[in-house]
Amino acid sequence: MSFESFIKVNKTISNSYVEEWKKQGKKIVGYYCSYIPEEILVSGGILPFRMRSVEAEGTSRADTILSRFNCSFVRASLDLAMQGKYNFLDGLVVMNSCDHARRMYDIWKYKIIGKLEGIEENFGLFFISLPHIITERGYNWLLEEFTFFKENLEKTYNITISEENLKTAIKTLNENRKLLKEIHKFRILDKPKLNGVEALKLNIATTATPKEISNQVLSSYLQSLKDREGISDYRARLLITGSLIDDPTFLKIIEDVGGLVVSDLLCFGVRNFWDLTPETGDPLESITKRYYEKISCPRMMDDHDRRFKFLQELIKEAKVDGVIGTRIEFCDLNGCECMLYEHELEDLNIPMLSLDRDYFVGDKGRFKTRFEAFIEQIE
Amino acid sequence: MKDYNFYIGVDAGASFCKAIALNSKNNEIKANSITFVLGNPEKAANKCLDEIGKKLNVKLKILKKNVITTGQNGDKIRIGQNKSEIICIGRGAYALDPNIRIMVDVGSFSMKVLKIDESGIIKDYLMNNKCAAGSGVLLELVAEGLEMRIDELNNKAFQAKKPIQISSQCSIFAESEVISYKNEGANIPDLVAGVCNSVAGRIYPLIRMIDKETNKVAFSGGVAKNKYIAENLEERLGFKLVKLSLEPEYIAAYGAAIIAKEGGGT
Amino acid sequence: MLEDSEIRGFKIIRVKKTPVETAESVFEMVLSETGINRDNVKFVVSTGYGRDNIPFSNKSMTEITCHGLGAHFLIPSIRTIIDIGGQDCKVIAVDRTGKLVEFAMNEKCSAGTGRYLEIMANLLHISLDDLGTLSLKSKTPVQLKSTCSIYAQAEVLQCINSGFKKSNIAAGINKAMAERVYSMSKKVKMRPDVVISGGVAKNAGVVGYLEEMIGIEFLKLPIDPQIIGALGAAVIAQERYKRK
Amino acid sequence: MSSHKIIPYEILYEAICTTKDLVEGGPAKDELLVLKSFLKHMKTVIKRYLDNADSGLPVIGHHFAWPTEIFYCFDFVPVVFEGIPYILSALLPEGSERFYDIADSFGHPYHSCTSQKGTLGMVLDGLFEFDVISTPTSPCDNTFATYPVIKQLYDKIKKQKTPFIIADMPYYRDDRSYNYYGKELNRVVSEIGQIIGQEPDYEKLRKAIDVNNKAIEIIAEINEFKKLTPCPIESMFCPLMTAVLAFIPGQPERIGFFKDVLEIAKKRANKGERAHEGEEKIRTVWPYMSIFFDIGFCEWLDREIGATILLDIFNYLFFDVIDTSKSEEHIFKGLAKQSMNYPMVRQSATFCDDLITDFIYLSKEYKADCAIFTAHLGCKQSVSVIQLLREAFRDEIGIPMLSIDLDIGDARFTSIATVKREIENFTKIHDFSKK
Repeated sequence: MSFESFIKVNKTISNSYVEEWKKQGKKIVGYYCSYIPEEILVSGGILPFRMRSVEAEGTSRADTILSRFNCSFVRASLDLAMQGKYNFLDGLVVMNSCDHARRMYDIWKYKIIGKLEGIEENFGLFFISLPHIITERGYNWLLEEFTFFKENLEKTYNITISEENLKTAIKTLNENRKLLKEIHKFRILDKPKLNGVEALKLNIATTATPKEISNQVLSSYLQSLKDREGISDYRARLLITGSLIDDPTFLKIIEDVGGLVVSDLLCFGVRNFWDLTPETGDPLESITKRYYEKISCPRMMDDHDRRFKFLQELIKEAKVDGVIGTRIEFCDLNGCECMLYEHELEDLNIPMLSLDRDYFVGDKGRFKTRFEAFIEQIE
Repeated sequence: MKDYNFYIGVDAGASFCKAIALNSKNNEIKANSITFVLGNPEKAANKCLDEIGKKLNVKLKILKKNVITTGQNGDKIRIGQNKSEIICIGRGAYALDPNIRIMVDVGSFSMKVLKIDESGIIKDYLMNNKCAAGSGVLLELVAEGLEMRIDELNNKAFQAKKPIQISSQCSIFAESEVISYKNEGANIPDLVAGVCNSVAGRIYPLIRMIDKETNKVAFSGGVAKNKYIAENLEERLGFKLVKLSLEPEYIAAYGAAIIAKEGGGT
Repeated sequence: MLEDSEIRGFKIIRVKKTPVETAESVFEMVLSETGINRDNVKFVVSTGYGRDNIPFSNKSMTEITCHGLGAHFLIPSIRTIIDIGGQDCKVIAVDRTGKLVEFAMNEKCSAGTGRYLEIMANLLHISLDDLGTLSLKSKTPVQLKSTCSIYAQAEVLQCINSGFKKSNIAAGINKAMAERVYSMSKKVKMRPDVVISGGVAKNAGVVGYLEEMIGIEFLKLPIDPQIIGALGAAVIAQERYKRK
Repeated sequence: MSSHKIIPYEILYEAICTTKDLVEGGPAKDELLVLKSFLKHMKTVIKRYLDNADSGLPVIGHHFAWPTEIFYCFDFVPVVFEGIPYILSALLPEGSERFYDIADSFGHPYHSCTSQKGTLGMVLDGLFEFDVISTPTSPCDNTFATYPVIKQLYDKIKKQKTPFIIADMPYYRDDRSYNYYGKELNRVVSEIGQIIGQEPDYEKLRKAIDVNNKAIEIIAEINEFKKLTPCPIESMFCPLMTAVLAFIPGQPERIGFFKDVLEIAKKRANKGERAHEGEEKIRTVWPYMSIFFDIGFCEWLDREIGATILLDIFNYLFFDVIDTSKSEEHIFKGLAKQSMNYPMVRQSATFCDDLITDFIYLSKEYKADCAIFTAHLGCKQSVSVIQLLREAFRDEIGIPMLSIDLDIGDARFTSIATVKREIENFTKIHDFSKK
């Protein structure tokens, strides 16, 4: 349970904690989107595991199914599954989060489960339909969906999830989020105690390890931060947003040329830990409220204003000099969101660099020049 | 008595024009030739035929009696009838080895995969209409960028110790990725091997999209001359490719010649 | 090389095996041509692709910032620089002091880069310079629809094989190139005066089409447009040294 | 209310008139009959929209996936966002390319669907005036992403806050979802009523639905004729029907057009004829949309290849008529059910099972020889299932599917020459004449 092994989790798909969990005969369920109610899985003794693509070397296997107009992150994750790297999963839960990820339900159903060695017929495949706007009717719908999801888990894995279990899970997850939020406070200091790469690694690790362990590691890490010397030799304070980033390489390019990523609006980051679940009242209702009303992803169609306001607050609080928005090719949601931010931030005289990329970092030199020029622009 | 019945297949591709002559008895190849297209496919075709005429010591007029043209520029040649490349590749492959179920053909700009049944009929095919990534042009660009000849790539790749992963999906960006690695001082064989792997990685999905099971797969077209790519493809597929008894760039021309012989014009 | 805001000398060479080797040799050449002793060089700023690995450089800056400063040094009224390099195409906006305000670079595609023209010139078996001059003779440029370089290459091959005139093909290539650059340039707020730099600036065909599309006549740089980046680096070097 | 300018409709009206003159001035009297009828009815309808906008009726900019009838509780002018760029890409010589480029230069992702990109470009060009923008949360990310952009940038140009009314469509196709969406539709109607200051008139809504009901019946009859060999209806009917569904909801011209087509089909069927001379060699189904950017493409397909487009994703309606004698609640649920099974929405806004089973069923029922899939750059959820579809066609009914990467509304992405070459190649290789 050392910090070293925890921080290493980001480099691989499986990890020692996952192996240990499997050894104990416990279940692991994968998920694609930060709208999945982790509390429900945790309360059933299941390890929620966020799907990543970090070990992928290409998309050759996945390209036998998907088109080249599909997002390279999703293709890479499918490629890993077809390679057997996700064989430790006992189930997968998919949402209508985006057009690429939602098709993983269809593709796992027809091409993976029972078709590939290691993913047998008894593999659990779940779907949650999440409204695209935030209304009271939508809330009630989602509450039903989460209830069905809970019942489905109970049936599939022959478990019972009690109200007490749910309440405990809420506490555990809130603890996790609070720790990450505390750590975030150390990022936005004038002399930040950690950089963006390290923060991302921690955030990733919490999506791939048991929450109790994550809480222990994070709290001792938090203690150690207090004595650390702050970083002062940076050229610009940056905030990163846009399409998913699950690979620190990308942030490393930015930080290697002197940019310091002090905050983010990403789903492996602020968007994932910012909001807490109410610890009173009916637990399923609290969970629904938390996920439905949390700081949203661009898939939420009527919530752009709130997101932009939140972004402005982050920029102010973290004293950000410039914003970097990255858009994975074929991602309409973040593509358009970055486009709007660019125009809106221009009106506020906040510089933004918006750039298109593939999931794979590829030619680092191309990015390096852009980041460095951006820093020179705002320096 | 001298046999004057020749059947000619001309495959005018994007970069090269290939021709093959068969005689009337069996499908024995009597002569072949290859030349650059260089802006005038008709001229290139005539040059090929000239060469064949010289080799066989036959007049051009006689050779031109039974010609089938094919390839990307086949329709620009006014000798004989034009046939689809896919049909010619299928016919050629079936004549060489009737056990082949899948032909993969990778040329300068195109990747094609076709599925052939027991009786030689083409059941299905796939080709890239929108992206050339993975076809020969990538190899050409990379060779140019690394200042070597395209046929040197193969040997270089085999010297690799740890191939570098090339992740750019577009050929031009892949080229710039390669140059940027080169500037960082990467080992050239590792780079070349990485490029070859990425080509094989592009070919592989087409094969598995058209058929999930068969292991009777053969590889043709200019890119097939690169043994490293062929071996990497074998590794991905998990079995050996069927070896053809004819140079890979001649398969379509051979198929066209057979169609000419079978009176395929009509 | 700058001395008291005067250009003392410059040199352009083809890149060698490594950026270090290239930089060393071009540095040596400038020194020997100007007859200046290496020790008298006060400050060196490197820019461009291999900027970080130059052992004799005191500082590195991106070519984007350098282009802005270089162009501003030559013509202070310049607000927009279109720079078309081998793998990249950038549009750079600067303020009254030459400082970088905003920039755009080609992301999704290499069409619109020098490499595009290089590939096309190769196909036509003409030099890059001829591509520009030949194009001026054309009244009816061929229409190249593909936005992808590779497919445009296939299209050009088709044109060649169908017997179109070289001048019309060359003009079609230059026009397509200009269209790509134009569509990218719209991402930046274009303000006059505009100048075009990089190797492509020498191609009168592309420049002409681009001026027509943007509707602004470009200023002519009084010096070889390929050295603007290096000039900007020298400007920074001079400033840095003075500040010290 | 003050009068509105809808310049894209003016452009469209001009384009319709020009095309109409061209087509009617042509030498052949009995050719392009379906197109002629289409242009006649569209001319009337677009003229009406322009007049109504002039007279100050409120303009509702809306998504194609609405049951647009719901707005017919009001007096209003509909502007269907996805329809305009595509119909203009067919009718204008330069298509809608200019508008795509405007949107691109503002930073709109190049791969986003051109149907909405074109409208965004027009908005940025200042060509529109709306009172309300309204959409369901369906069928794709383009909708979720581009609509907010259109709204935000329109607001910025007009310096106002335009009402943006959204109905949430669930992912499933079951009673629970129909009830939910029905209530959403009801909410939308009352919200829009408040904005434009009109009481919903449900009698008018019923009338509009009756018109659509009648059209649904005629379409079913037309589709029966398509089962004949040779098919008596030209391929061009398929994209034209898409346009009629989008542009002419709840109005008599909708019935008028489909009646004309039915009559044409009957006459030809009696004589055992197809729309063109020459043999019907290949019967095709298009599990996605047909091509819009080249109006002559379908004619080429019919004449040069002898291939008929029997059905594309927009031509078979998988829903029933709505009983308008029943309560409003019933009507809204019926509309919910209809629009959740509306073409494209049914096949792409939920799991892919319907897309596959629908087209397998249709291919058998209509005796298709092959399928042609237009892999539209913008449509990520559809291109994700190309291989699943291909395998279903191959393994379940033994017919091949050709898939072509293109943009159905932009001639530049993949040229029509390339599309034609691909199709020619496909038909030569598979040699469907042997069947």
